[in-house]
Amino acid sequence: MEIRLSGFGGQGVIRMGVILGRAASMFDGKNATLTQSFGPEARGGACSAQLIVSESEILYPYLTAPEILVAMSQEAYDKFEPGLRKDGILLTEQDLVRAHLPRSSIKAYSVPATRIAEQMGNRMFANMVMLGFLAAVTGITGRDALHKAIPGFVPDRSLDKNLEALDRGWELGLEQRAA
Amino acid sequence: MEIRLSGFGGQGVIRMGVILGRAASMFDGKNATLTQSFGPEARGGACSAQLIVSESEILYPYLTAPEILVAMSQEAYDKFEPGLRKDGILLTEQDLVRAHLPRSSIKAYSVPATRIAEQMGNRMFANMVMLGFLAAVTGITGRDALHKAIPGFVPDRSLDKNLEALDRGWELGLEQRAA
Amino acid sequence: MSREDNSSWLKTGPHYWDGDYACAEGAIAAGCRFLAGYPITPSTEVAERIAERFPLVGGTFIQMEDELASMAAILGAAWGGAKAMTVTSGPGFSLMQENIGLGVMTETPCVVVNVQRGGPSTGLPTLTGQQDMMQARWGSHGDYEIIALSPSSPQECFDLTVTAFNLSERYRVPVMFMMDECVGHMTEKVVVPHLSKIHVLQRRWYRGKKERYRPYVPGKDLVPPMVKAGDDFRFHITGLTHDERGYPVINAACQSICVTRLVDKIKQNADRITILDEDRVEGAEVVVVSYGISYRVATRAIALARDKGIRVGSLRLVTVWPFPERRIAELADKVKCLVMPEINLGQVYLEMERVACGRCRTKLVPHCGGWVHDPEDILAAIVEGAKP
Amino acid sequence: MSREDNSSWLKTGPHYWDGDYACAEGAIAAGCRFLAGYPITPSTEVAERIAERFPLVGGTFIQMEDELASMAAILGAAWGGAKAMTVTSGPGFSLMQENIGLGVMTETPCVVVNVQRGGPSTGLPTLTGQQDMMQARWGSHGDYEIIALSPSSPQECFDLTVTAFNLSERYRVPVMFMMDECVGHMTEKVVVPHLSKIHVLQRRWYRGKKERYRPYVPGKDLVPPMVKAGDDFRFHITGLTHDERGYPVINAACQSICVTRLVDKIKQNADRITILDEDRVEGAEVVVVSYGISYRVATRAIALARDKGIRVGSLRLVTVWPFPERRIAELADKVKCLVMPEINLGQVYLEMERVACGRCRTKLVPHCGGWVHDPEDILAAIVEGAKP
Amino acid sequence: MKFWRKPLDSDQIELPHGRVHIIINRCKGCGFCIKYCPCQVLEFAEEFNRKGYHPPIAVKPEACVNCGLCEVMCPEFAIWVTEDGNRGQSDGDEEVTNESGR
Amino acid sequence: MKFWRKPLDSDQIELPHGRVHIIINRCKGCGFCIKYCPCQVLEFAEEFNRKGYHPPIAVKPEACVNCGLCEVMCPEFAIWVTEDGNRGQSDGDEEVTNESGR
Amino acid sequence: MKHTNSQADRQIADGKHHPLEPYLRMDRIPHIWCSTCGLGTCLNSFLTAVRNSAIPRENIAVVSGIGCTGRTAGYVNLDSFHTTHGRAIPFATGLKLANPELTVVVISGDGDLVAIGGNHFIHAARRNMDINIICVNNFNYAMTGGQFGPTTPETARTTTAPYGSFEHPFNLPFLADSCGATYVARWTALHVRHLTASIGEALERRGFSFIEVISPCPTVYARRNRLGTGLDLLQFYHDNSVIKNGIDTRECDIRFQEQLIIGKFVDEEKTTFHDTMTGYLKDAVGEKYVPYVGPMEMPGNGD
Amino acid sequence: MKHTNSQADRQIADGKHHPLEPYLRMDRIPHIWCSTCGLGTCLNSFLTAVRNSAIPRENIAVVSGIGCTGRTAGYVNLDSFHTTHGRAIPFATGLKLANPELTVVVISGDGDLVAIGGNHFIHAARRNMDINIICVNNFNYAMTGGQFGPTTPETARTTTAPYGSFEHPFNLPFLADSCGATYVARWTALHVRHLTASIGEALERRGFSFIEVISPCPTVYARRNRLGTGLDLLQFYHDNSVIKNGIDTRECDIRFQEQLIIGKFVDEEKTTFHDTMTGYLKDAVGEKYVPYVGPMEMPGNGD
Ligand SMILES: Cc1ncc(C[n+]2csc(CCOP(=O)(O)OP(=O)(O)O)c2C)c(N)n1
Ligand SMILES: Cc1ncc(C[n+]2csc(CCOP(=O)(O)OP(=O)(O)O)c2C)c(N)n1
Ligand code: SF4
Ligand code: SF4
Ligand code: SF4
Ligand code: SF4
Ligand code: SF4
Ligand code: SF4
Ligand SMILES: [Mg+2]
Ligand SMILES: [Mg+2]
Repeated sequence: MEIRLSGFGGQGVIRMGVILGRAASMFDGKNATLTQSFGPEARGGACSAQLIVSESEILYPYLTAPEILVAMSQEAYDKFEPGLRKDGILLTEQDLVRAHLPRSSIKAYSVPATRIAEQMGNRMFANMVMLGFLAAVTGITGRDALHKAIPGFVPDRSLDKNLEALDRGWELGLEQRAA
Repeated sequence: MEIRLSGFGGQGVIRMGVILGRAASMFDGKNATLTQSFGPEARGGACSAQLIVSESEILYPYLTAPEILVAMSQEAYDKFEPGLRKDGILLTEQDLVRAHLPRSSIKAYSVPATRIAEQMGNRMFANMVMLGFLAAVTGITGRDALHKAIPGFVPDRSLDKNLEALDRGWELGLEQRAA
Repeated sequence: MSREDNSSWLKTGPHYWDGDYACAEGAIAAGCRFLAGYPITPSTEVAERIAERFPLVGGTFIQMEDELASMAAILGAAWGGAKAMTVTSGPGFSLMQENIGLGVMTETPCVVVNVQRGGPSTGLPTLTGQQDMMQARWGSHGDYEIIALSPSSPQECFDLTVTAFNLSERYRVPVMFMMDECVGHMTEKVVVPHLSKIHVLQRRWYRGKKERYRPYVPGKDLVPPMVKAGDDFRFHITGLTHDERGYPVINAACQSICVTRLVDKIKQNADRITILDEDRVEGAEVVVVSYGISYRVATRAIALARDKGIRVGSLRLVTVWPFPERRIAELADKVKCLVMPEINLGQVYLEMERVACGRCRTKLVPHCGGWVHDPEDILAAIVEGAKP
Repeated sequence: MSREDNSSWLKTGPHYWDGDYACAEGAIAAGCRFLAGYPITPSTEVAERIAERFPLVGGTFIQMEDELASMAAILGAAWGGAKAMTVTSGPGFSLMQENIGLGVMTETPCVVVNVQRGGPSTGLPTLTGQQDMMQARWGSHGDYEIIALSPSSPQECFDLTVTAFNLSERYRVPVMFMMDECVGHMTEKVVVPHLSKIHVLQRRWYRGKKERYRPYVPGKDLVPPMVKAGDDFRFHITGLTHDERGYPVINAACQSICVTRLVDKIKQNADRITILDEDRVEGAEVVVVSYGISYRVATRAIALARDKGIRVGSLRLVTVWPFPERRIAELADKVKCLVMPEINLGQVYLEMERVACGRCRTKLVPHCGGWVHDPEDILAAIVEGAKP
Repeated sequence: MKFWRKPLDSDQIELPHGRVHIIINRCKGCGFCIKYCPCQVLEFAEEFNRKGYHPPIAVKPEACVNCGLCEVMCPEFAIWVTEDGNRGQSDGDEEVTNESGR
Repeated sequence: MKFWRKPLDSDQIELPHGRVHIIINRCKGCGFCIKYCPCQVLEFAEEFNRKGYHPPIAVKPEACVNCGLCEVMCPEFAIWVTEDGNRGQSDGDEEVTNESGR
Repeated sequence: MKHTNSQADRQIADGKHHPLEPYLRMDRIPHIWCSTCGLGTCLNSFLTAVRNSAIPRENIAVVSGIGCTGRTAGYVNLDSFHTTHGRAIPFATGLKLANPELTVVVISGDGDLVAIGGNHFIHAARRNMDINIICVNNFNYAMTGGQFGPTTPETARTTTAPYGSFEHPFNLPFLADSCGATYVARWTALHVRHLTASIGEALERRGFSFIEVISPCPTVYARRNRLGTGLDLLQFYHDNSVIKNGIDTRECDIRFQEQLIIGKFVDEEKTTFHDTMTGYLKDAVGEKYVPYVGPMEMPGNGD
Repeated sequence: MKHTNSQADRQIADGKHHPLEPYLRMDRIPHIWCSTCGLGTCLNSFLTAVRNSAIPRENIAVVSGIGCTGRTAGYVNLDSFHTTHGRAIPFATGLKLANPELTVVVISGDGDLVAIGGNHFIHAARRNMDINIICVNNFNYAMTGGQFGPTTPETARTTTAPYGSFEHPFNLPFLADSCGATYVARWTALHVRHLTASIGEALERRGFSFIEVISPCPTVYARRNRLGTGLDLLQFYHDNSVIKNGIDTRECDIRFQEQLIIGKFVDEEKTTFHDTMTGYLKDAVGEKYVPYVGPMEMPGNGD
């Protein structure tokens, strides 16, 4: 399974990847290789994480044909959407990405992650909302594995808020999947 | 003509070589290549200058069989005396070098350069005494050429004293050569 | 990034770590208890991990004012008796070169981690490169030989950091741990073995009589044993050319003895130092020689080539320096072509070409940096190399 | 050391100068009017000479607090419009590497003089070496190509310093002037030609419209013209990977364009840059390839070998980098053996061996440093090389 | 943070003293201009701009005294004032964004 | 500089307070000991030592008060004092030079 | 405001452009700095001072090192140099000496200027090198993700001081003063009026000037220390700054979230390096002295 | 004198040896320093302080950089390190932190410590690193033949300032003070009693100490300035030194052949880097904190 998570620096895109990979590799018994790329050396630049989840050993660590794309920014969307497999799944940040006409074969979701996060008091939680949503609509890993994988990767003092954000995303994902 | 000038740092050994080489190359129309070697990076270590004076182009710049050795210190004497050609000329500083039994084929002079310099008020002039002496006993270059070669290589304010020291050495050399 | 149970100093068990963190944990496992560094992308995470972990495992971390100071400090720490390391990337690596030379000259064990990014100059601070490989070999003035390793996965960042320390202690030489940004920022499962399963070489202390101690009297392997400050040996070390007592002797004869041994202790032990990882090399028509992230990328090209029926082997340089001359020369006699992908414009490749000495073709697959090769480019070189 | 008539800026006529002084005068002749340096044996005399002469010829000399600063300062000065130089030896050269990289990346013309001494580390401060040759090529992080020259006499210290500045202006690259202590401290007659006889290349200023100026739009020769600060171009330069405008672009595509051109402007112009001095190479069975003081020493071995009836040629590398691959490859096809004496344990030799590629034998005559070769050792290699 | 719920494209009234100009899509929503305007001229818009930030809008444009503080404090060069009477139609509207002002 | 014209190997007399020891061939003739001895115990010898310097000799040994200044000022570790009564035969004589004291 | 750089300003007279656009490389805007970061404000203040200044902008050059602050050089529409980490000052020194007509401004971070670049800082101050230093002090190495540095207040948390920093920080005005700096001031990113005036003053005077600007780094410094956004930090500066012009620089220590002493501390006349050099050499060398003739006039006969 | 290092002293009890011989590498004596150079005297003073000290000599390590002064490390019969030019302080820092029991003394030249090494100097002082710096200031770079440096007084001639130096020199005590040095003193090579006592004091106290020693370099500095031999310079120090203990370090400027202010200027208590670190981490990390366990006890199971 090849997944690309993308956005700009500061959105916690890499962290999403780490938590997802960790859940898969430590709590789901799979191999998971996460690679990442940054923009310029400072904040705010484009950034993306690439995750391969596989039952067998992963030697070549890069994506060849990603099945899932999460785009948290316009730049990321514009850059990576064309590379998404034609039967892939696309998740975009509702307020930050204006999607073009989606390819019909692609399953596309527009997620109000930042807005939900702001409602929760801090846009920093947007990545968790997105992560929960992602897991729910793709079934890539269970909510439990994610709950186990998160501690240590967000400040202890905001752990609960993060888990809540994840759950909010998860719920929304389940809804939309059903829809 | 291959000449080695040796002593310890601070005695002006290299300067002797430069003046001699300059006299030969600029005022006697010859080629003169001066090379030098120091001891440790600071003062007081062994140091030597090697001068080749030749009518033709000098490619290989080092001594193969020195004909003249000036030794201003015991260390220099001990190190370089064995390399002196068997028909060579040896000049040692009288107070600073205790010569072994000289090889009979060698022409040896013991020069009280430091003592004369001290009499003149500064042991720094010892090299000039030695240089004058050297030129006188070897005929390697004339006194005039040396007088022309010196300005610029000693502080202007002590130029006269240096020339005087040179002349003192020259006189002594002439005497000893005659003797 | 994880904060699982910090109480035990060795974090035995599986983790999901990136290469930088794994390297830091490898250092801790190797007994490293002193790190001096100065932040630089993309290596900072190693120091950050150490800063968090050292107070829990009895180590001292100091952030120095620059890389010159960092390198000097780890040399001092090594002579104070610690296993010491510093961490940097290209620009900082350049600044460390003078004191790496001091480390070589004084035979000071220590590990220098360079998480390579794209250069020259500030270049591509956040993106990958393998462009400091020749600098690792030749970056300081004067003649010397060095040991350099290059890991290809977070697990190896852990394992080989331990190896780097062991080699450093074994041969008393600063060991260059040449990561690249891709491996440093790649996250995979890393399994930390039980303590008893990790081979850690302790410093080879001098055990003779105090009065007879001379800092640079080597053993048969050309490596002298060490002492540390504070134990009444009253030894002296210097960056000047020195004799067995460690005293400066400024002449060509002493230089010859001093420098020859420094070089020979690596050259003559090269086979013992060299670590190679070979796959289907016997009978291969083409062998891909690679290291670091490029190995991981090459595996895909190799797989594709094998699909095409080409007999391709893989030789991975786990140690890059000293260059495995003997093995490469052997292979040059057997294969049609040696292919080397590097994320640079040909560095280690030059050595491969030299050693192959015309006995087989050699092919460089260069890359300017900032990203990894397209496996197709490596494949093309393999296909080309397999031609008669 | 001489103080002959200081009034005219060019000291046309004969002098008895050592290599260090001649280099300083060569810089003055080349139009260098800014020198930033930090003292170090055995290069200090160059700076000392400059300190005395610059106030008489309209130059600014500043002694900086270290070599890092010196190197940075000459880059700044070059962008201020001056021809600029710095002078150092091994340890200082190591410290300059990071900013040499900045010079390469920003294509800043300047000359870096390294009067080589014995290394590694503090090594042999007062004695000779040729041990920084590979460092000149690979000492900074990242991929780049460089130009390096090596003079063999005080006269050449003068002449080639001018050449070094010209090459630097021509190709917009820091040029490494790799002297050695022997040549630096060798005193011989140096004839300074009349002004009209000295070819000095002026900076190749941008002459187009101001509005259209982009710092890194190269000419056909791959070299962009220059501007300087204060002329209302309002340009930007950076050590980051950059586009034609000089703006940072942090990705592999831009890296490829940027670094490829930096490398190609040297590689593709290599034949134009290369200066070789050949003697009786045609028909030779053995050619001695040498540079710097080692050339002078080799002449004696060659003479002795010719006395023995061996057909020996001499190829002197006046420019050492870029390595003259084409010419060496040609020779490799014709001779039995290429012999290279170096006052190091094999540096430039590695390139020669690589390029010869097994087509003829190659022989290194190494020397650890501190003194020159015994000509007999070179002779022995020639004799050996001449064997069938 | 409280938002001003008037849409971004609402007209602005000409001011007696100063006229504030905002390039909405250049703004990163720091709020410096809003907080330090001595006359409370500005408020956060409820909408996101293209970068995902809430830019300021002039909610009391008539109160602007052309002190210039918003102009010199803005880290993004997204807001400035002209003396009133200046007829430029640059009322915080996207049109002012010049081609590079992405 | 004036020299004391008494040969170097002359005997020294035992002193009431301090006894000065000099290793002649270690000395570089700086004169620090001579100049700063509060009791003018020392003078330059006329002879050169093996290095070519004029070392000090104790010309008024009886005046030494064992203040130790010569000892701590000597850059060459060539001179020191012992309390009188010390029977070491180290009276500035070459014999004291140990094997490395070249 | 005297709009001396009026030609540059012409294009913005229509009010459709921010008045500083002529001073910015608009093709590089927006800059990379984070939301609520103080660096944009510092840049704004600097450019405002440039705009107000009598110095033609083609004579002003900006040199930066590496860091978030170091990116400043890339945004100013002036001759500008983004050098190596820590080496902005010696680069600027060479630039200034090679072209003494230039007004050379170094704008860089606290880490760049006083961690790795500390040596150049003290020596340039000692020499009274005629360059203007604007040091944006955000109490950490921001560009690399927020490590502590020599200005980080004790107890502040950073990635490499996860338990809080325990090193004594520099008192930068005192340090500059002890090295002979002839103009020393400190402001915050809130005090834009003072800062702009101070920069203007520094641009116009001769000699080494040092202006420290305390500036918020919300993303990596403030967040880790739970100090809120840049907006919160400006509020903090507002509540805790005390202007004490001329105070003894010894008194200017900064402690974690305590009082900030700001103001102009030193403003003295002293001959600059360049003037000392030319004056001294004229005296010492006499008639034969030939001063540096400027960048373009290199002797030579070639093409 | 308390002969605490008595074991070392036993061998000289017979009076045939200079009492400091046990503290010297006698197989390297004579040293390379020139006649009438002050460095031998400084070494003598340091070793006398060591001999008088209660610290066992095996616990004292000497670190030098490169220079005439830098050769000191090669002559002391102690653990001693002759490092690279300018890097003695960071080397010493590593040494001290890796083996906190050691008393680490850096003895090096003015050029080594405050030209190329200036950055390390200010940062070590800032951190109150527990090392003792003895800086022999001979007003020039002697080892390389006498160039000017950051301590060369204005107008003094050197090989690279053939017409006289025109740079403002540092006031080193003020510089050290501004960085937080807790012990700052200045003596001359003539003031051996004070110097010895001061070194003794520094050895025994904790924290960063800085002792500047003005010392003659007859060969390359004095000669070029026609100041005579070292003997003449000692006379000059005698005639022109004024002891002003506790004076404001601002007042300690040195001008060419003018009054020399000497004395102990600063002597304050401040927690050292090491103590701050361990104390702070103990508090901040709590029970889990494991302090550095000393050099020998490296974990591991290998041979
Ligand atoms: C030689 C070198 N070392 C380290 C770095 C990495 N680096 C880049 S910026 C920086 C620190 C920036 O801190 P500061 O100067 O305070 O600027 P800020 O980002 O805080 O504005 C560091 C350590 C580098 N680029 N080069
Ligand atoms: C990196 C480097 N730069 C320069 C030198 C050359 N060098 C050796 S000693 C020295 C200066 C010595 O001056 P100082 O520290 O004052 O010591 P002194 O000789 O005066 O006692 C210099 C510049 C060096 N060894 N290494
Ligand atoms: S100019 Fe002043 S009053 Fe007007 S909006 Fe801006 S800050 Fe407010
Ligand atoms: S100051 Fe500028 S960036 Fe900040 S909110 Fe106002 S317009 Fe937007
Ligand atoms: S101990 Fe004192 S009195 Fe005796 S000789 Fe020495 S300096 Fe003079
Ligand atoms: S102080 Fe020492 S070196 Fe100097 S004269 Fe006296 S004994 Fe000789
Ligand atoms: S990381 Fe900090 S200093 Fe850098 S741009 Fe962001 S807020 Fe500003
Ligand atoms: S050169 Fe100067 S400092 Fe060096 S040993 Fe000689 S007198 Fe002493
Ligand atoms: Mg900062
Ligand atoms: Mg000095």
